Amino acid sequence: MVEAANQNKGDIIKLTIPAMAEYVSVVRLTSSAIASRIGFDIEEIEDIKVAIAEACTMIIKNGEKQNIDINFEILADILNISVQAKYFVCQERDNKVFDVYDNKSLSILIIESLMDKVECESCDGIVCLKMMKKLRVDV
Amino acid sequence: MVEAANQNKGDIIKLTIPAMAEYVSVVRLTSSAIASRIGFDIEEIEDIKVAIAEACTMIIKNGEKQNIDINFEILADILNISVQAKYFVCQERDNKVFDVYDNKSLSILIIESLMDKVECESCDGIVCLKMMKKLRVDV
Amino acid sequence: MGLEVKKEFDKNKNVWILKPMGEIDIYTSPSFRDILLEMINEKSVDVILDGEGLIYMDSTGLGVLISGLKKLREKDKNIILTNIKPNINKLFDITGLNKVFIIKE
Amino acid sequence: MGLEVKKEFDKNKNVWILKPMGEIDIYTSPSFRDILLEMINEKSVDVILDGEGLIYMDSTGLGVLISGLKKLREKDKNIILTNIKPNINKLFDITGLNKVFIIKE
Ligand SMILES: Nc1ncnc2c1ncn2[C@@H]1O[C@H](COP(=O)(O)OP(=O)(O)O)[C@@H](O)[C@H]1O
Ligand SMILES: Nc1ncnc2c1ncn2[C@@H]1O[C@H](COP(=O)(O)OP(=O)(O)O)[C@@H](O)[C@H]1O
Repeated sequence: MVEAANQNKGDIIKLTIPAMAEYVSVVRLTSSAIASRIGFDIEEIEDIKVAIAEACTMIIKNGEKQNIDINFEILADILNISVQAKYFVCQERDNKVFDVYDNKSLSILIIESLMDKVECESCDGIVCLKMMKKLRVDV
Repeated sequence: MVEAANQNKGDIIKLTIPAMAEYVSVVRLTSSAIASRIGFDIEEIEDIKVAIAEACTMIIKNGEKQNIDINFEILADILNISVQAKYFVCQERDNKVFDVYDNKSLSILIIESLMDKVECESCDGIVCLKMMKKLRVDV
Repeated sequence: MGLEVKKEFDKNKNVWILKPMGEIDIYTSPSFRDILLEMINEKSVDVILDGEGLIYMDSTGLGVLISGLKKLREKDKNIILTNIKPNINKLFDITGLNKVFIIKE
Repeated sequence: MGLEVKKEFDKNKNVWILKPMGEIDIYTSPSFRDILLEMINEKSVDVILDGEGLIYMDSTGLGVLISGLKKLREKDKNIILTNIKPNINKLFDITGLNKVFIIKE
């Protein structure tokens, strides 16, 4: 079986899409393809796909007049992803959901549950959501 | 059925990968996803995927120390793709294959057969292969 | 991909049966919302969502189900989910929505 | 994805049977080339490539088959392709390689 071995530490793949609902499916497929190439298992591939799509969804909800830049950094046993856009209102995680009908943080809740590390940064007016997923190496 | 209607003329999607053999599968999946979203049929999606992958293959054969930039421009009924890299030796189509064992233009032959228009341009030392595929609109 | 939604009213059981086929995401959820709310407006009875053909759902899909549930609860009705695929089930677990909806095997 | 190659020598018919499962592209074709050339070096007999499980092939895969064929032709042997999927068949048509290889239904 010819499969991925991540000798190539630090490879970077970039994807830019218009912030439009119809292109989130493209992001999902690209994310799956990358995660699969790196050697994540099926459930982890799904986690990565879902998390990145939720980040795009948060951005697109703020309007469709900009681009979304997604960076995938492939390290030996880590995939770092950053999703950024100018008009990006990142949800804050709300742990106390008293009223199930009145919580506005579904996306960030999902992202934080699925990824190993999540940070929201802002610089020069560009908001950037950084996520990290570790590759569990089987012995 | 919720499906694509390309009201959004001029949308651009960009993908950058390291010129490495292992990432061509990522290009194939991204290309399929875009072509499918735009409304191409299964055979056309395959054509687009194969042609873009062959362009990347030509570049990667010249060495793995650069990036490949792929641009997808989505027009009303046209998909324009450009694939570019610094060290890109674009094959020339050789119509007279006397010796079947001695033709070096398989990739460009395939690309030209599958796409509606193909041009190879060079500017500032960057070689760029431009391809176009028309969306056949059913009435 | 995309989304196709089949709906059907079961007279004997007095329930709606809703079968979304494909993906419910930010692109397709507006039409899913329209269909769900229209059903509920037509007849406020329990809604059984059969997830057999549903391969993907995101937060916007969850949002649509929540707004449907909110309307139904006013009439003491529910949304019951069956045949939900593991990847989608995971979302309900993560968000705690597994305690809000009735999820059957 | 990736590529897994099954090979088997059929004693009765005195042929190699080669079953590539998955994708032959610029990433996987070096290992496909190694396997094919090793087979041919071991025994120069006809090679039957069963394309049942081969879902994708690119120009580098064609190149490997051509170099295999070149070696086999020196001993008057051939590569015979069967069960080739339509998308891959198209490549043989486009390149004129359908006249170079023996392609069976
Ligand atoms: N953890 C939760 N439990 C129950 N309901 C939730 C939860 N999180 C969000 N909701 C509900 O889901 C709906 C959609 O949420 P969300 O997609 O986060 O925000 P928005 O309404 O801004 O799109 C909201 O109406 C909210 O009431
Ligand atoms: N149209 C063709 N018909 C038969 N053989 C071909 C054809 N095109 C290329 N070949 C053969 O396929 C092999 C690989 O070709 P190609 O991938 O284009 O070049 P390279 O050898 O530089 O990778 C070469 O050995 C060549 O002889």
